[in-house]
Amino acid sequence: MYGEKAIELIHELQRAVNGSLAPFNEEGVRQVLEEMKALYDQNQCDVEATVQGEKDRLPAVQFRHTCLERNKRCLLAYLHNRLCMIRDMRWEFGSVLPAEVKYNLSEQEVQWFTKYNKSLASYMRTLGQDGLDLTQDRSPPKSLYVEVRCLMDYGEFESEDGSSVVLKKNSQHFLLRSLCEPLIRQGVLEHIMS
Amino acid sequence: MSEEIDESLENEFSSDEEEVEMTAADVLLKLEEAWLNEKFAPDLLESKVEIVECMLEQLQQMEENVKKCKKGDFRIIVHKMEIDRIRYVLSSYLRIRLRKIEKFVHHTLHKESTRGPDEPKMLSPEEFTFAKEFAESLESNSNTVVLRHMPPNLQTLDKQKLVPKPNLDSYVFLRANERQEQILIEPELEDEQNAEVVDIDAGSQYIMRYRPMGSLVASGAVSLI
Amino acid sequence: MASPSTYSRYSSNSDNYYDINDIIATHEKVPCKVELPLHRLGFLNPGSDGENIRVGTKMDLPYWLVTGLLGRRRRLVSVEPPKYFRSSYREIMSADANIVDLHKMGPYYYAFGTKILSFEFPESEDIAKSLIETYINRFRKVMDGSQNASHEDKNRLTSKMDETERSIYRAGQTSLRSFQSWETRQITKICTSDMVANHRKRKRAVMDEDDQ
Amino acid sequence: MDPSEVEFLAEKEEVTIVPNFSHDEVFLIGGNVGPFNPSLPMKVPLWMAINLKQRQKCRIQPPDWMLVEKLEEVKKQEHDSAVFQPMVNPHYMEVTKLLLSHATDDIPNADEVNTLIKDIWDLRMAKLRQSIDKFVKDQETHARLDNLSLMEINSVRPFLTQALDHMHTLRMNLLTAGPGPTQDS
Repeated sequence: MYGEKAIELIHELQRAVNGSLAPFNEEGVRQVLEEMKALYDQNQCDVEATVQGEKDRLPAVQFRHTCLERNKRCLLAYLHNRLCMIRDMRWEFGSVLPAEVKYNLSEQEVQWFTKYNKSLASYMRTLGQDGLDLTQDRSPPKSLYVEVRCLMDYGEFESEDGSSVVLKKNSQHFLLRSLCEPLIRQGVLEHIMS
Repeated sequence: MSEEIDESLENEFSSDEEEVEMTAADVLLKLEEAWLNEKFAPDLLESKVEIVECMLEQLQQMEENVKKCKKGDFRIIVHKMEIDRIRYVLSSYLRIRLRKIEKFVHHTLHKESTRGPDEPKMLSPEEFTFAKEFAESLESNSNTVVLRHMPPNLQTLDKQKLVPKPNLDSYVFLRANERQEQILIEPELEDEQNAEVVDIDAGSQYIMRYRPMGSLVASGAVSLI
Repeated sequence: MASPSTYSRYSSNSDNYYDINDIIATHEKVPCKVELPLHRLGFLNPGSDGENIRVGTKMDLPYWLVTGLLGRRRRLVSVEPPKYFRSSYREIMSADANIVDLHKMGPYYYAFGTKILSFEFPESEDIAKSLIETYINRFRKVMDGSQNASHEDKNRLTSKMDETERSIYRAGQTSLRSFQSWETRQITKICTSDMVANHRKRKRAVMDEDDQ
Repeated sequence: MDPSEVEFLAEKEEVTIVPNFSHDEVFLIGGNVGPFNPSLPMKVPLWMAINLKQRQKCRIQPPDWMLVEKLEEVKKQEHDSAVFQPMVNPHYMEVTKLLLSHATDDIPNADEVNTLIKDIWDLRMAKLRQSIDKFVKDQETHARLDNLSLMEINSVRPFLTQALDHMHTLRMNLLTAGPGPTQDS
């Protein structure tokens, strides 16, 4: 039945849970486009036949046109919703996607991600004299300083008064919250409850 | 403490709408109200670019003041905490706007293009640039990946009909800043008996659909909570 | 950019071309009767032998297809309300809506019910009434379920809910959990972002497989 | 919004502290604070009070409503009335949580206060669910909720707004007996 491959793409999206993106279904998209081409070609000859005087072709033309619209909607929704998830990833993973996640993106999606990165960065640079990183300060600030433990060797880290701290695995530090938040979000540091 | 933080922050800020001088504290209150309104309104509200710019300036100034303080000065931590709090409100406010711009990008750009010269702008110039780039990137992705491979009569996208729009009938909580009279709650119900007219007292709190209250939120008569 | 699963404040899902739930809801089948001979569409009806489908044949077709076949100029088919929206089921609903398994009746009961009204059945008015009464009568159970904190079997609670009810239920559960974690002071702990955490778990899982 | 954001707003409430140090006025963007004089009570925003307490620079005086007798009376009124009573403070839940987490030693009968506040909260939340169910059953389109605190509103917000949004869609069906054809046609 027409439209089956298209709805399969949508079910695939629905199965993705909290941002885990499946690989781009190149084959599925290709098959839907092929189905559309076949439907369009058949419609062309039925329209041609009707012009020649055939009378019983119009129901099929109407049917195929409906299937074409359906396939188009599913394809565009498949692309659009994947871009929604890739957009969310920028805000969760940061401007560089981990390799395994990036592996699931199509080439065009990677290009889109780079474009999004660039326009987001240039927008944020316009905020105030030296820009405002909107991907930080994601929850209301609590006490100014927090105690953290390193989950891995990270090396030099410059604290707010210019002095630098060496972050070795399992070492513990008392750092300015707003400076170490990004490292906590990335899983480099762990916030130890006071 | 060798240097005092000399100039007080009572610097005068005059915004063009009303001529009254607004203190930094007033601007901060306005920013917080704009933040909550934006957070709860389903649609994108007017740009408060002057308030944002003023606050960014204040933060910049305060951060410089704090750098002048000597290590261990009592005020460093207090100023830094306030700076963190204000920066949180600012970035949360701008994030919420950005998300709405992205979610309704074609709708927003269309609405902005139909606004009169005297009408207040929805987008700041920088937001407008971001929105255009974002809309363009969506379109080029759809075009390159699927649309150009489709039969000729299907290759265009009717942008106005098919694009996501904010749900203006969403329910919101609000508080009236001033008394409002004769507010129509269900304007689009033709049968009269369902169309309710309500008087709202100052300070009262309500839950109702956003649509009838949208203009009152914009004018500041009510605030979303 | 709403991620697919969250309820978003689009102007009601059916208007949103990209909404996954709307696309899936419109895939649901609708009972039709052929009004004009459907030449060369025999494959649509597995029962029919020849190339065409005779007038009067009854078939179940997806909602999205039926709206196309009903096109402006010529109505190729006529439509009847799907089984679960007919008077017999409507009576069950008004008797005791709470015991009914709405998920079995097509997970998008309210959304699909709203959609089929566009076919303007003679009993569209009654269907619309039944939909809202069912929603209201089941509301208390959905609300109480969403506010209960006990970890007893959650899907026993939600198994009979349709997708709209489950979405509301989830909204209640999420705000309950975030209130509880606020109350027990988890909030000051800044955590690794969920995505990073999930991604790390999956990575570890992959590595475990490699080790075997 | 997240409860931590409601708490963030609550931290702007003023509380009385008794500093143990002296310092002249501090010029904040949000307004001036101080001067600070040892053992002279003064008002500061809650977020600052908590920070100063953490740094052992002050004692916090409990708000006048944070007393066992007062809260028992409030609890009784709430229990005896079907209607929401005006609250002792618009942020009573958050202020109590913050003070009992960071300044327990400054709050007499801290445990009892905590239990009373929780009881009052539970009473009001049960009342809130009751009125929501009635609101939906009567198919109301708006409701006045003057005495509800922001944290109470916030705890039902996602559930209630979404439920009412869907109800609005179903109610629109009664009028138009079905929306126009959808995107596919």
